[in-house]
Formats: sequence, structure tokens, C-alpha cells
Amino acid sequence: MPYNALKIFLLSLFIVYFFAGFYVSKTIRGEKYLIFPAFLFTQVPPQIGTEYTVRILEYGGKELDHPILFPDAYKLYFDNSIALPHYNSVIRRIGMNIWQGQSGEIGQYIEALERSFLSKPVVYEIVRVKFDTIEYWRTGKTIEEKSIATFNTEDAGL
Amino acid sequence: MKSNPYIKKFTAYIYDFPSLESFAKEERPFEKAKNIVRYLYYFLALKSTTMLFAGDTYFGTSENFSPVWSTLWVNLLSPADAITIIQFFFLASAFIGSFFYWNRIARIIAFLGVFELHALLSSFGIEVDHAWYPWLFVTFFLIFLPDTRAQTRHSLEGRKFFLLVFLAVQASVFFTYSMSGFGKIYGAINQIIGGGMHAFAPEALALHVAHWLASTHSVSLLGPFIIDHPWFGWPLFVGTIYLQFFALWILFKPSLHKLWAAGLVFSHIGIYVIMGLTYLSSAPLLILLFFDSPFHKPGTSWRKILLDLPIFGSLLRLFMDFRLSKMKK
Amino acid sequence: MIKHTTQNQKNYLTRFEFILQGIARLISKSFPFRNISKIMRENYAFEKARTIVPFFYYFMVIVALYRILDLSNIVNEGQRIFAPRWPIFWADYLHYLTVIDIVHVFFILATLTGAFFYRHRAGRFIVFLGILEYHALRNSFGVTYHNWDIWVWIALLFIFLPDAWGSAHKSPRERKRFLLIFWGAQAFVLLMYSMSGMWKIIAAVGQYLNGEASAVSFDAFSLHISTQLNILPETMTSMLGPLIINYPLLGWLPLIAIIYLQSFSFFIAFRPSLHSIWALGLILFHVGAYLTIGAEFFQHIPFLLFLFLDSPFRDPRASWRQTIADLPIFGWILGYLPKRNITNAV
Amino acid sequence: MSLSHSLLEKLIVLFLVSYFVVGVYAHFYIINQEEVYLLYSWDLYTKVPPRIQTEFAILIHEFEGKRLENPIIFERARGVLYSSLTEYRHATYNKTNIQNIVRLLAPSILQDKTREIERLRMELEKTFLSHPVVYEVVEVTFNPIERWKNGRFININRLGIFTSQVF
Repeated sequence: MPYNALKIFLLSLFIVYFFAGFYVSKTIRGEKYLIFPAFLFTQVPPQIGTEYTVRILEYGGKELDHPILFPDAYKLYFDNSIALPHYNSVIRRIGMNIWQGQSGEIGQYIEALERSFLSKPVVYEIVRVKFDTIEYWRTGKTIEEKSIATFNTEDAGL
Repeated sequence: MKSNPYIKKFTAYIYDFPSLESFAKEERPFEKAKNIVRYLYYFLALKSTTMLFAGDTYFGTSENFSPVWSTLWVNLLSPADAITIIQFFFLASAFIGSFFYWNRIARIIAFLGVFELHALLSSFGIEVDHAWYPWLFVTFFLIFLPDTRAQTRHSLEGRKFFLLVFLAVQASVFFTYSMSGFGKIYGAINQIIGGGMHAFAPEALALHVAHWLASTHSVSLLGPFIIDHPWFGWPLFVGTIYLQFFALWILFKPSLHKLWAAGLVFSHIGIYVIMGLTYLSSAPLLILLFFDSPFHKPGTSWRKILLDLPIFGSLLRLFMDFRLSKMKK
Repeated sequence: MIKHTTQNQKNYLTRFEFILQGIARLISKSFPFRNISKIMRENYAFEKARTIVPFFYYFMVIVALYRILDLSNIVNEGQRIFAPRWPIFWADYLHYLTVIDIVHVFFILATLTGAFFYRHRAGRFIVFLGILEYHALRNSFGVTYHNWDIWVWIALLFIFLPDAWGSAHKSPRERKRFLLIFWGAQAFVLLMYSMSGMWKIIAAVGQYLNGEASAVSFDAFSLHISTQLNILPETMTSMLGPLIINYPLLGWLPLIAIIYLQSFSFFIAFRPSLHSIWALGLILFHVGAYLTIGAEFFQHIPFLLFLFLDSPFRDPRASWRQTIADLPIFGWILGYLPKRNITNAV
Repeated sequence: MSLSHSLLEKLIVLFLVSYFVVGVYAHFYIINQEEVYLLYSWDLYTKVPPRIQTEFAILIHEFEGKRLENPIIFERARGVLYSSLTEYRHATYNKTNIQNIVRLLAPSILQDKTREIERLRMELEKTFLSHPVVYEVVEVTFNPIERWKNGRFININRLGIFTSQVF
């Protein structure tokens, strides 16, 4: 393989990988097997943020006395097949679609979420939470919590 | 198309990297590069033994075992057998690489060892393993090294090939950092256009830390300090973006190889101390590939190093040209 | 390219040679001892050794960084007992958690200075302090932990390296002292294995004489493994352990090979042609020890890789026949075979 | 402070020889007390374990109200003495581990030192995860290979049955 041909070949590998990575970074998971754009911490969270989270009302058929929000429920009711950061992006995707009224396209995310419940049936709410990022970390208090949808794993016939 | 002088001047400035020809003429760069390649495989061999000792702490529970396409053959056996086979294949391939690093087939086997290990680690849950990506790219590019019998003296051509591929190996490590830096800058531009918080704002790091620690329910040593004193985090975050984005630029500035690699190693320590994330798997590559870089001319003056710094170097150069032209008048 | 040894170096060599042969004669009378000067071919060896030592300091940075992953274990151990050793005497005035943070941060910073200033003795001394503090911390939880001993001793030994990196053509005296220290580090690593092998031989002779199961009996290895596995809960087992327990004969030769490999290690310091094979053997021993009795001992492997796999003293032109002739015992036995085929090969 | 050539040479040889000699010393004379820090004889796995071994041990007969028809030995008694493997690893690898307590408890039972028995029993039962636990201190003789293969002992010498109290 002549020297210049190798040079161009190696250079093109990097350029192709850059565009592949850039394209893949647009997908929900932000990466694909073997294509890793390393786009980490690219979006700075706003001062007053709005997030979507899951609030568990009933679990395993038992009514919970005080419903638990997702970050605390993660350890108790979810198997760790999906790492925590990806749960957040799956739930955010569900919440945004519902909030913008296109609740049609969330089927696959709901299914991914419900597949990871440790036991069924589960009744849970998608909640839109408004909070000051720093304050929420310090005290855990939120400015406003609004439930925008309620789901029951039994309805979807899972 | 007669090349435009300005473009020529600009590319010359960025790519003022002496052609590999000049490096290939000397004896030392080639010997150094060969040494480093050998130590890369030695380190891989060491990792393969410690992976064995760590046993199954690396592999998730076998229930959510969904093999990626490169380990589909694993469905014929149970996940436990697959783990043992791949661990031993990785061990054998790493030692084959260490002993016969001058032979391309051995290097291909070593790459396959890392490739299968990474595939296996990515087969648990839907999480793709990030730790072994740097080694995957490095062992892939190492395959293209020309076959260099350890004792034979090589032609100029052979040495040029070797150094070119070695540069590509170094580039594969800095490439990931440049992508990461580019991602942050690209994200910042979007956020600046969209108004509101962005990466270059003083509170950026404090917000990142608060959001990350809250959403992942984790703690870190200096996280609370950064949240309470956002201004302290400003130079750290902008400095990390600067270090990461210009990594590929520094690839062509060998005088800065060692300092830049040390800077990136510090950024990993910073990420651990502030965000609680232990991502150390590319630190050994930064250290082995850049701390004794074959392209670094010993005895380069501090002035040259300062002039090579991205942005600040060109500002300094402009300032010196300006002062020079004023003195001439 | 190998410079012939000038007259003044000749008498230096014989003196050093005389001392080492004295020790060898002390350790074993019967063993035919090789001529040392062959291993000290300065130029070629110096150029190689000069590139290996910096990577020892670069590798220390990697080790220091990876100690962060081990932090949680050390914190747990500290809760139970914390009896600081003399190198961290200052730990009595602080809470043990701050001591752990300080030692780890200092270790990383010390090795990073070492990575930049290994050419100066001060830089190498700071690296030694860094690893000494960490080693002391690791040993401050009641039970001594000897896995990191080798790093402390080699870092101490390398402090005495002459600052010979500067110009390539240093004086022969400088180069020889550099190689001497480098050879000292190799010999030290091999000495540890020889000591371990020696105790095994002594114990084997003792047990054999009073009729107990000894290292030479068929089921020795499976006895070792079963005793070890009996004190572990049923879920913690080793990959090859059950196999050797069920078929004890499988463990007979490997155990004898391990004892041979360990006890003759120190002599390999005088046979550079065997360095890489012996290092591979010792690495396989560590892997085998883990796979059978679960002994997690990986801290020596970097030295076997970096100091021996491409040893500067190995004569690149050595033929494999001559390497076999160097093998302890086997080479010696082959020596008595018809001289013809061995001599014409050398 | 650049060492003269021959001095450096002798230092290295002295270093190697002294490390060896101190190693031998460490083996013979510091076997019982605390090991010397930084110096070691490297006498790992030197003696081959004998084919017939005797050991003091605990047999768990009953815990959490369940009576076991064949009592389980301490090493296999997860769920009674320790909950997780890491906890077990710590329990056995440092001074306050359970095997040491049993090695002191058994002889004191034989010599009938009641105060010593009380103290050791309290220390042992402190590690039980639930109470009451009916356990028996025994002296077992076994062949390690057989014991690992099928858990059988050659002979069990029963020293005493106890029921753990809640403290």
C-alpha cells in the first residue's frame, strides 16, 4: 500500500467517524454500538429547569401511602438493566411528547420503561416538575409539580 | 489552481508539523515509537491478567444478556461460558501481541481480543461499554503498522510508514477528546442562539454538577464546593473544553504533547473529584503514547512551547510581529 | 556497534564478577556459574535500559490513578482497625478518612512529578515517597499486605540511578552504574521468587522425610486447593480448582514446575537469554495461582513485563540452542551429552 | 552525592544479600508476633496441607426458628453469620474473625473456664444476624479433598451445644 494511499485512507477513517458520530449523537440514546461521539455534558441545564419524572402510585397491586418519585424509586422498583442516566432520557422523551400533545409516538418508550419494572401491576403518573436546579440539589424542594398523564401497566395488556 | 498565499500561510501555521520524512531520517523517533508500541501491548497483557482477577465484577447479571452482533455466536453457549472463553481469548491475544508485536497477524489477534471483550461488556443490558473504546481504536490502528522484524535495519520508507501509523494511533486517542470538546462547543452555540444558560457562562459547571448529582443520586468530593462557589468552576470548565477541543491541534505540535496529555489526565482527576465519575481507561494511553512522544524534539525552548499554544500562541505571535514592526519603524 | 571493553573496564569487571561469584558459590556449590562480563555489553544494553526506566515512572502514574477505584475497599477496611505505620506517623492527628484522601492525592501528584522529572534524583525521591506513603496506608489495617513491597523497593533502588539520560554518549563509568542499578532491580525481583521457591523446597524435604504429604506427592496440589476452598463459602470457588481436586494427578507436574521456576529465578539474573521465557513462566504462574487457589497477586506482573520481556542484557543474536544450554539443571544435564552439537552452535 | 563506582556495586550486592538474610530471619523468628512491615520472607504456601486435618468448628443446628436435619458448618452458613460475601471476606481476613474466636472457645470449653467461655460466646453471638441460634462447638477431623467433594468428616468430637442469647 503506497504511503500516500495509506495517509489518505487513515485520514478518511477519522473524517467518516466524525460525521457518523455527529449523526448518531442526534439519536435519543446519543450513541450506537461501535459509534461513540463522546458528546458528554453538551447541554448545560438551565437555572429554572423543567423535568419529567415518574411518580409510582400503586406497586404490585398495593396502594402506596405516599407516592414515590422516580429518583428514589429507582433502587426499589426497577431492575438495573438500564443505567440511571438513560432512564432520565427515556422518561423525558415520554413527558415531552405528552406535553406537546403527540402521545402517539411514546409507545416504544412506555414499553421500555414498563419492561424494567421489577414486578407488576404498577400504576404510575408522568409528572412535569419545575424547579431551581441548585435549590433542588440542596433541599430537594420543587417549585411546581403537575401530573400530566396516568398509566396502569394492566391497561396496555403487558 | 495557484494556492492562495493566505491559505498557504494559515495551513502552514496549523500544520507546521515537519513532514514524517524528516523524522524517518533520524534513528531515535523510530526506536522510541517501536518501544511505545511494545509497552502498549505489555500494558494490554497486564490488563488482561487483572481483568481475570477482578472476575465477574465487570460483567453484569446474566439475565439481561442481549449479545451485540459481534458476539452472536455466544447464543450457542451460556453467558457464563461466553465470559470465560472471551476472558481467556483476551488474555491469550494480549500475550501474543506482547511477544510478537512486530507481526501483523499477532496484532490482528490482539485487536480481536479487545474487540470481543468490548462486545461482551456491551452485551449486558442496553449499555454500550465506554471503557474499552480507546483501546479498541488504538489496537485497530496498530494493525496497519508495517511488519518490522525486531533486528533488521529498516529502509527510510519502512520507518516513514511506521511513524505515519503511530501518528494515527496518537490521533485516535486525541480524536475522542476533540469530539468531546466539539460537542460541548456545538451545544454551547445552540444554547447561546436559543438564549439562556450556556457552557461559557460562569455558573455552567455548578449547574452541571447540581443536575448530575441530583439526577444520579451520587456524591462527589468537591461537587458541593463547586456548587457553592460557581465562579471557581468557571475557569475549570472552560479550561477543560479548551484542553479537549484543541487536542487534535496539539497532535501537530509535538512540543506540547507531554504537557497536553498531563493536562487531560488532570481533567480526568477533576471529573472524578467534582462529578464522581471514574473514567480512567484512556489515561494509560495518554501517558504511554504522549509522555515520551517520538515526535518531541528534546530541548525545545519554552518560547516555542508558548507559541504553539492554540489561540494564545497566535495572539502572542501577532503581538510579537506587531512589536517587531513598531521597532522597525 | 558493540565497543570492545577497554583495559580499565576489564579490571573493574573482574572485581564485580568476583563478588557475585562468591555469593553464587555461597548459595549453591554444584552449579556451574556463567561469566558475568558477557551480560554487561554496555552500549546496546544502555540504550535499551535508558528507554525502559522512564516507562517505569510513567507506569507509576497509571498505578496511582487506578488506586482511586480501590478507595471504597480501603475506606471499609479503615473502619475496623486503623494502626498507622511509621511512614504515615502524621496520621495520628487526623481522621483516617482525611488521611486516605491525602495519601491518594499525594501519590498521584508525586508520580506525576516523577513522570516529568525522573531525570533528576529529587524527582525519583518524591516518587519513592509517594509509593512509600501509599504502601504504609495499605498496611495500616492490622494485617500486613506485601503485594506492593516490590514497588517501594524498586522505587528506592532507582533513586540511585545516575542522571545519565542527558547526552547519549555518557562516560562508560556512568553507563555501567546505570546498568548496575538496572541489573540490581532485575535481580531483586527474581530474588523474591527464589526465596519463595527455597521455602517450598525446604518444607518439601522436611515433610517428605517424616512421611507426610509433600510437594512431590501426587495429590499435593489438590490438597493445597481443597484446604483453601474449604474455608471459603460454597459460591466462592476457582475456575480450575475443582478440576484438579477431582483429578489430583493433573496438579502433580505443575506444582513441581512452579517450584523449579521459582527457586531458580535468581540464577536467571545471570542468564539474560532466559529473561523473557522465565518472565512469561512467572506470569503464567500468577495466572495459574489465581485460577486454582484464588491468589490475587498482580502487582509483580508489570515488573516481569517491563524489566524482563525485552531485557536490555539479552544478546539479540543468541541462538535458541544456547538459551536451552542456559536452563538450570536441564542445561547442565545437556552439558554432559556429547559435546559436539552444543559447542558448534555457540 | 554521586556514589563512587565500587561503593555502588557493593551496596547493590549488600542490599540483595541483606534482604535475603532478613527474609530468612523473618521466617524463623517473627512467625508468631506481628509480621515486620516492608520485610518479608515470601514463605507463601510452603507446607503442603496434611491429608488428615483436625479443626475446631461450629455446626448450626437451628436458626430463625427452623430446625436443620443435617447441621451446616460455619463456612457454609451464609444467612446466619454473615449476609454478603464481602462481609464474609472481611470477617475471615482480620484479627476479629470467627475462626479465631472458635479456636479460643473450644479449648476453654475443654478446660471448663466459664468466664472465658461467656466472653467468647458473647463475641461470637454478636456476629449472628438473627437470634436465637442453636449452635454446637465441635472438633472435626477430615481429609480436605473428601470434605470438599462431599462434605463428609472422618470423625466429629462434640464439645458443647449452646443457644445464642439476644444482647
